[in-house]
Amino acid sequence: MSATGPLSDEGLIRLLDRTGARLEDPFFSQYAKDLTDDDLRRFWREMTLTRAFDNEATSLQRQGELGLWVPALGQEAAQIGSGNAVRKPDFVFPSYREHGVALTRGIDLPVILKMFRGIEHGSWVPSEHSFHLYTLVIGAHTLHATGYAMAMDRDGLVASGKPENDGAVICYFGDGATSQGDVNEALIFAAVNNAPVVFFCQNNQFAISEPTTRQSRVPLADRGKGVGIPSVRVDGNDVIASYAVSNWALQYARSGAGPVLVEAFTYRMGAHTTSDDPTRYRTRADEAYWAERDPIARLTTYMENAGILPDEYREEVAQEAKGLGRRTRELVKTWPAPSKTEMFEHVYAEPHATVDAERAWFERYERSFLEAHS
Amino acid sequence: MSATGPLSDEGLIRLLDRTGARLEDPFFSQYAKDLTDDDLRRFWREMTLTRAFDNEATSLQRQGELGLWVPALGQEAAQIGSGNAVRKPDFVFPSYREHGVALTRGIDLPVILKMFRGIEHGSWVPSEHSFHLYTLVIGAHTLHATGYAMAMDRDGLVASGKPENDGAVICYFGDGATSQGDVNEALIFAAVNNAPVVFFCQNNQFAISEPTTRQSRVPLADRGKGVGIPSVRVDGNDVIASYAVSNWALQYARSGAGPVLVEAFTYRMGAHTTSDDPTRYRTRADEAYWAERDPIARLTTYMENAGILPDEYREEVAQEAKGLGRRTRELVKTWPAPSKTEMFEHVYAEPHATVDAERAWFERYERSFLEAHS
Amino acid sequence: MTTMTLAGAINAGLRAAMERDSKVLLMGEDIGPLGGVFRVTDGLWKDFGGERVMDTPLAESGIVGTAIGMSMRGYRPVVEIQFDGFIFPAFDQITTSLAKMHYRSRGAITLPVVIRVPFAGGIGAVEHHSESPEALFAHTAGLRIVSPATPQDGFDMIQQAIASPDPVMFFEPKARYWDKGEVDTDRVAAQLSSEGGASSATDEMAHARVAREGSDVTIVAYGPTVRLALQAAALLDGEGASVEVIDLRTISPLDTETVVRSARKTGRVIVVHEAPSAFGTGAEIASRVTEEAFFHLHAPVLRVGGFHAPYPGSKLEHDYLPNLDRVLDAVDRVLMH
Amino acid sequence: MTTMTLAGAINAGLRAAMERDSKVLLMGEDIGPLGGVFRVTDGLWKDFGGERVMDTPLAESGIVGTAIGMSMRGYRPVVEIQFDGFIFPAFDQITTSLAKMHYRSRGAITLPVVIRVPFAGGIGAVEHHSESPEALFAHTAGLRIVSPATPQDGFDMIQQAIASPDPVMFFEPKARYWDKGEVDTDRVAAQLSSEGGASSATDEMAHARVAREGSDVTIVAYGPTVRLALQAAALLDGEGASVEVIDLRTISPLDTETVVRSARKTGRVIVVHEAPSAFGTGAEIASRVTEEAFFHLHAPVLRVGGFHAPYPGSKLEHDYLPNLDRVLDAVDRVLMH
Ligand SMILES: Cc1ncc(C[n+]2csc(CCOP(=O)(O)OP(=O)(O)O)c2C)c(N)n1
Ligand SMILES: Cc1ncc(C[n+]2csc(CCOP(=O)(O)OP(=O)(O)O)c2C)c(N)n1
Ligand SMILES: [Mg+2]
Ligand SMILES: [Mg+2]
Repeated sequence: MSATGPLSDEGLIRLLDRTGARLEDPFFSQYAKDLTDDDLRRFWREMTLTRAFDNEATSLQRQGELGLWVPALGQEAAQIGSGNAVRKPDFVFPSYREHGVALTRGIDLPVILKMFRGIEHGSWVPSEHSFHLYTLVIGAHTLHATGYAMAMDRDGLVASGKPENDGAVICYFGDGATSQGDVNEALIFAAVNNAPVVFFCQNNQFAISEPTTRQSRVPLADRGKGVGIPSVRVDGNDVIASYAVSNWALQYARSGAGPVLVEAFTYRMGAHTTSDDPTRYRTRADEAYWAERDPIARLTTYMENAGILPDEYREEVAQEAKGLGRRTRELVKTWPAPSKTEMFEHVYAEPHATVDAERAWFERYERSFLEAHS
Repeated sequence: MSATGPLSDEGLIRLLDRTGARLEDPFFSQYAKDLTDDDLRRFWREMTLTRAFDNEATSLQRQGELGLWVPALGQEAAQIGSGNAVRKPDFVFPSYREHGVALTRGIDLPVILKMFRGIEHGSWVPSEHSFHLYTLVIGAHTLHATGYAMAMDRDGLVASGKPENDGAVICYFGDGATSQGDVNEALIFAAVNNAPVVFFCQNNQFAISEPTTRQSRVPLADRGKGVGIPSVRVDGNDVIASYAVSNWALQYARSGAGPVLVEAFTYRMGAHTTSDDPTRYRTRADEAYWAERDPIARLTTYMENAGILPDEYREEVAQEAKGLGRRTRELVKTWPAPSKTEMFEHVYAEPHATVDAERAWFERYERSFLEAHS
Repeated sequence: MTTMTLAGAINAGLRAAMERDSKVLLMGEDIGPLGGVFRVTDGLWKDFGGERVMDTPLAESGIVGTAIGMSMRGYRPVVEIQFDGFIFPAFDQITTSLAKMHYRSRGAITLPVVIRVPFAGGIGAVEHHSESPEALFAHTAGLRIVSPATPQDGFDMIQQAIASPDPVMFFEPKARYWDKGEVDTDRVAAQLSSEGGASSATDEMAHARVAREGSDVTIVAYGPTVRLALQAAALLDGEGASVEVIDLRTISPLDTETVVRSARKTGRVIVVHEAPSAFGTGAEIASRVTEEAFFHLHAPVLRVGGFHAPYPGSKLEHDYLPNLDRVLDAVDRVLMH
Repeated sequence: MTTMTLAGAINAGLRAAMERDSKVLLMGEDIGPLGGVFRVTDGLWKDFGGERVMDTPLAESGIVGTAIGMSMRGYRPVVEIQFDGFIFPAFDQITTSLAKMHYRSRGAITLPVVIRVPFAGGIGAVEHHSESPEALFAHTAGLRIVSPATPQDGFDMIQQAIASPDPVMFFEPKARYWDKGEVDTDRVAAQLSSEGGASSATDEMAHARVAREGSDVTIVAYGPTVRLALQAAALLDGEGASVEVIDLRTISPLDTETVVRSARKTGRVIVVHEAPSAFGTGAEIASRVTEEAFFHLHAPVLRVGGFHAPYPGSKLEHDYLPNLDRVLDAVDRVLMH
C-alpha cells in the first residue's frame, strides 16, 4: 500500500513491526519500558477476549437476538493499548465501537449488548467505571469530554503536585468524526482552555463506506497543527506502541501541559455494522493486505518468539474466551423485556406534569385494555 | 506590542512598513508589480470614501436614523486591497463588515444602510455585483461560499485553459468566526473538494469584547495546516500587501490548485457596533498604538513621499467623500417605510397556503380596522 | 403501471429527475458506492458518477451549507441525511440560511434544495435512528415539509420536490421503505415537462389526499401512520363505524381545506403521528380544525402520538408509538360524543 | 422589597446563585469584562473572576457541549446565548445530548445546565436578533422551558432554574429587560436553603400565574406578551369585558391545570405569543384546552402570534408581532359567540 495523505502510513510510531519484531523509538520506547511480560500477557488476553466477544455478538445479531452489532474487529490493539494507559483518576469517553476499552475499564462485556438488544440506551453507571456511555451522534461527546476535562482541571486533578493523583480525559472517535463541527470545536475549546484531554482518533480508514480521503487530504493527526496542540500518529495495530503513545499523551495531559491528539492508524477488518456490506466499497485484496497485519497475530508472533506466551496460558485464555461467549449467549436471552412504563422513567430528574399525565393516562389505558380482554 | 500566539505580528507579509516605506517580499512583490500609480490612487480614494461613509453611518445611527451600525474603521486596507484583487468571474461572500469590499464591487454604499434602518434584510442583487448579501450568523456563509466554489469548478470556471475566464470565490470572516463548527467544516469541505475558494479572515483582534486569544493559541493562519491548505499571514493594514496576497491567492484558486487561507492581521479601530462600549475591554494605550498604524495614514505617507498623491486629487476625493456623506444622509431619510404586506412577500417562491391565508386575513383585518376608524 | 417498493420508487424518481435535469445532484454520507444505508440511491453512483452522486465529508451542517452554495449557482442538490436523528447538526443551516435566503434576498435567490430524511421508527433501531422531527421544521417559514406514504407518492413527490423552486424537507417513512405498490411513472413526467410544470408540481405536492372516504370519524395521518389509519378504518368498517382517512402528504403548507372539509362532514377528528404529541404537528392540525370547524365538532380533536419522552429502546417502541389499539381507543373516545 | 429592572433582577439572581453555590459558573460570549451585550452579567466577572464567568470561543455548540461535560462533574453551568437567533448552532447538543442524557443513563447522570436566551423582538434589531424559538425546544422531552415576565420572576426563576437538577431553557424577553418592578429577594433564598429546596423550586417554576383575574375571556401569554395582555385587559375593563390574564411562566411542562381551570370559567381563550402561530406553542395550548374543556368553550381558542414568515425588518415588526389591536380584535371575535 503506497497510499498518500490520510491513508499513508508515514510517520507512524511503531514498537512492533508487522512481523512481530520489537522496534525502538528514540522518544516513545521509554513510555513502554514499564511493561512486564505479565502486562503483555494481559494485553494479549484482553485482545483475545474482545475479539471472541465481538464474534459472539455478531452471531447473536445474525440469529436475531440483537437489532444491530458494531464490531471492533481489527482495532483491538489500538483499544487495549490505549485503555491500559488509563488509570484511576482518568475518565474515558468512548464513541460506540470501544468494546476493548470497555473491557479495560472493567465493564462486563455482555452488558454492552443491552443497548443493541433494544432494552435501554446505556447500561453501566459511567462514574463506576470512569467510562462514559457510548454516544451514537458522531462527535457530540468530544465536547462533553473537553468540558469534563476542564472541570477536572478546576477540581485540582491536574498538575496537583502529586502526579499519582492527577488525571486526564481520553476521548475516542473515528476518522469520519474529524469532519464534524463539534470535533473541531472540541479541539479549539481544549486548546484555548489547555484542557487535560487526549483526543484518540482511531483512523480505521472508513466512515462506513467512505475512505478517509473523503474527510481529509492530509493525515488526520495534522488537525492538531491547526489549533496548536501536539499530535502523534501511531500504528494502531501495534498494541505496544498504542500503549506507549497513550501513556505519554495521558501523562502530558495530566501534567497540565494541555491537550494532545493521537491518530491511531488501523483498519476495520469487519463490516461497519452488521447492517453493512463492505463488498460494495472495498476490495478483497485490501482486506487480505490488512488480514496480514492483524494486531492479535502480530502480538502473538512477538510473544511466541520471545517465549512469553506459554501454551498453558493460551489454553487458559482460550477457555476463558469460550466461557465468555457462552455466558454472553445465555445472558442475552435471560434479560427480561423492560416494563412498559419504563419509557416514562428518568425523562426528568424532578416530576414533570406532562410526563405524569401521559403516564397516568397510559396506565389507565393499559388497565382498561386488560380488563376488556380479561 | 510583543504579543504571542494569535496576536503576534510574526510572519506577516508586508510591502509597506508602518512609516510608509515600501518593502520587498521575495515571493509576493511580484503580485503587486502590476499596480500603477492610478491604481494606488484608486485604493486611496476607496479607503477614504469607505471611511467617510462609515463615519456618516455612525452619526446617522447616533441620530436615531439607523437601528445599528457596524463600522469597518481600521480595516480599510485589508478590504480595499483584497477587493481590488477580485475580477469579473470571481464571486465574493462578505460577512457583515465588508463595506470597503462592497465599494469595490460597485455597491452604492448608502444602499447598505437599508438593512440597518430595518427596511429589509438585504438590499442588492448578489448576482449583479458578484457580491453576496451580508450574513449575520457567524460563519454560516463560509459553507455557502465553499458550495458556490464547488459549483464554479463544475461549471468549468476553474483552470479552463483560458486564465482570463477563470474565477474563484473569496469569503470574508472574522477571527471569532474561526471557532465555529461551520467555518471548520468549510475548510474541510473545500480541502477535500479542492474548491477554488480563498478564505479571507480579517483578524481584527476582537470578537466583540473577546481578544483572539479566546479563540486560539496559535496564529489563525495555522488553521490551514490542520486541513492541508496553504495559508498566509498578511499585514492587513498594508493595502499593497493585502492586494498582493489576495491577488496571488485568487490566482492560485482560479488555476485549480485549490483553497487558500489568508489571515489579514489588522485592528478594529472603532467599536464592534454602535451598541458596543470598547472601554470595557481594551485600553486607550492599545487604541493609541493602533491609531499610529492607521492604514489610510500609512498609504498617504507612502504616496506623499512618492509624490503620487497630488493636492488636487486629495481635494477632489475630499469633495467626493463629503458628497457621499451628504447624499447618504439625505437618501436614508427619503426611503419610504415598506408596505405592511411586504412581510408576506418572498417567503416562498411559489404560493403557500398558510402565507396566503394569513395575508388574506391580515388584509381583511387592516381594512376593517381602517373602516372602523374612518 | 409498475410495482415498486417505496424505496425503489424514490430511487426511480431520483433517477428520472437526474435524467431530466443535469443540474440535479445528490449529496450525502455513503450514498455513492454503498447506495445509502437504505439503498435508496442504489445504482445511481454507478450510472451518474461521483460528480453527481457525491459522498461528502461526515458533517451535516457542511452538507446542507455547501448544498446551499451550489444551489445559488443553479444546481438542484438533493441531500440525504442518513437518519432523522442526525439532522440536528444541520439545524442552523436549514433554519437560518436555507429557509430564509429567498426572503432576505427579496426573491433574488431561490434555493431549490431537497433534504431527504429517512424518519420515524418501528424498525428496531438503536438510539437516534427513529426520530420524527418534522414539527421542528414546520414551525419555520420558508421550508416546505412533505412526507410520502405510498410508492406512487414516493415516485411523484421526490420529482416534484426537486422541481420546486422552494427548499423541501422530504420525510421518508423508513419503516415503509419495503412496502409495495403500483406506480404510474408517466403522469409526473408529463406534468413536469408541460409549461409551468414546476408550479403545478409544487401545488400538487401541497395537497392532502383522501385515502379512504368515510362519514363518522376522520383520521388524519401522514408518512408511517397512514397504513395504520387505513388498518383501523378497515377494522372499524366491520364494526359499523365509517372512517375517513386523510393522508396529509404535506405538513407545510398544511392542507387545511381538505382536513376541515372532512371535519365538517364527520364532526370527529383524530390525528395520528409518531412524533410526540406535545407541541407536535397534531397540535397545529387540531387547532386549525377547531378554529375553522368548531361548531361542527361533536368532540374535541384527539391526538394519538408518541409520548413526551425520548424515543425508547426498541423493545418498547411498540408501546411508545401510536399502534392500532391506541387508534381504536381514540376512535371510541370521539364516538362517545 | 427592592425596585429592579428585569435585567437587573436576573443579574442579582445570578449573583445570589453564585454566592450560594461555588459550582455555579457562567459561560458565554462576551459575558466577562463586557458584561454581556445586554449587561445581564454586569459586574460578575469582576467579582467572581474569569474562572467562574467564562468568555468562551465563539461557537454555540461548543459552549453547550462543554457545559454538558462540566455539569457531568457536578458543576452548574449557566450558558448565555447572545441572541435567540444564534441558538441554532447548539441545537444538536441541546436536543440530542442535553435533553437525553438523564434518560439514556437511566438517571445516573443529571445535567443541571441552564441556557439563558434573550429572546423575542420589539427592539428594532437586525435579522436573527428577534426570534422566538421556544416551540422548537418544548417539543423535545428532557428540557424544561420557562420564561419570566417580571423582575420578581426573573430574580426567582433564574435561581430556581439553576437549582433544578434538570436542564432548563430560560427565555428572557429582551424587550422587557428595562421594565421595573418590586422584587422580594428573601423568599427564594429561604426556599432554596430549606430541605428539598431544589424540588420545590423546580415545582414552583412549573406553575403558571394568574396575573389578573377576570370572568369573560382568558388571555394566555408568557414572556414579552404578558404586558400586552395586561394592557388589553385594562383597556377592556373600561369597556365592560372582564379579562383573565394568565402568565404562563412555564412552557414545558405546560401548566394545563391553571389554564384549563380558567378556560372552564370563562369559556373563551386567546393565546398570545410572538412566535409564528403556525406550529407554535399556542397550538399546543389550544389543543390541550380544547381536549380538556371542550364542552365549556363558547368559541374556539384563538391564537394571536407572528405570521408564517421570517421575522421582518424592524420597520415592520410592529405589524408582524401581536399588538394591542390584534389582541383586541381576537377578544371581539371570541366574544361574538
Ligand atoms: C451526526 C451523525 N451523522 C451520521 C451518523 C451515521 N453514522 C454512524 S457511524 C458513521 C461513520 C463513522 O465513521 P468514523 O467516525 O470513522 O467511525 P467508525 O464507525 O469508523 O468507527 C456514520 C456516518 C451518526 N451516527 N451521527
Ligand atoms: C452564530 C452567531 N453567534 C453569535 C453572534 C453574535 N455576534 C455578532 S458579531 C460577533 C463577534 C464576531 O467576531 P469576529 O468573527 O471576529 O468578527 P468581527 O465582528 O470582529 O468582524 C458575535 C459574537 C452571531 N452573529 N452569530
Ligand atoms: Mg472510521
Ligand atoms: Mg474580529
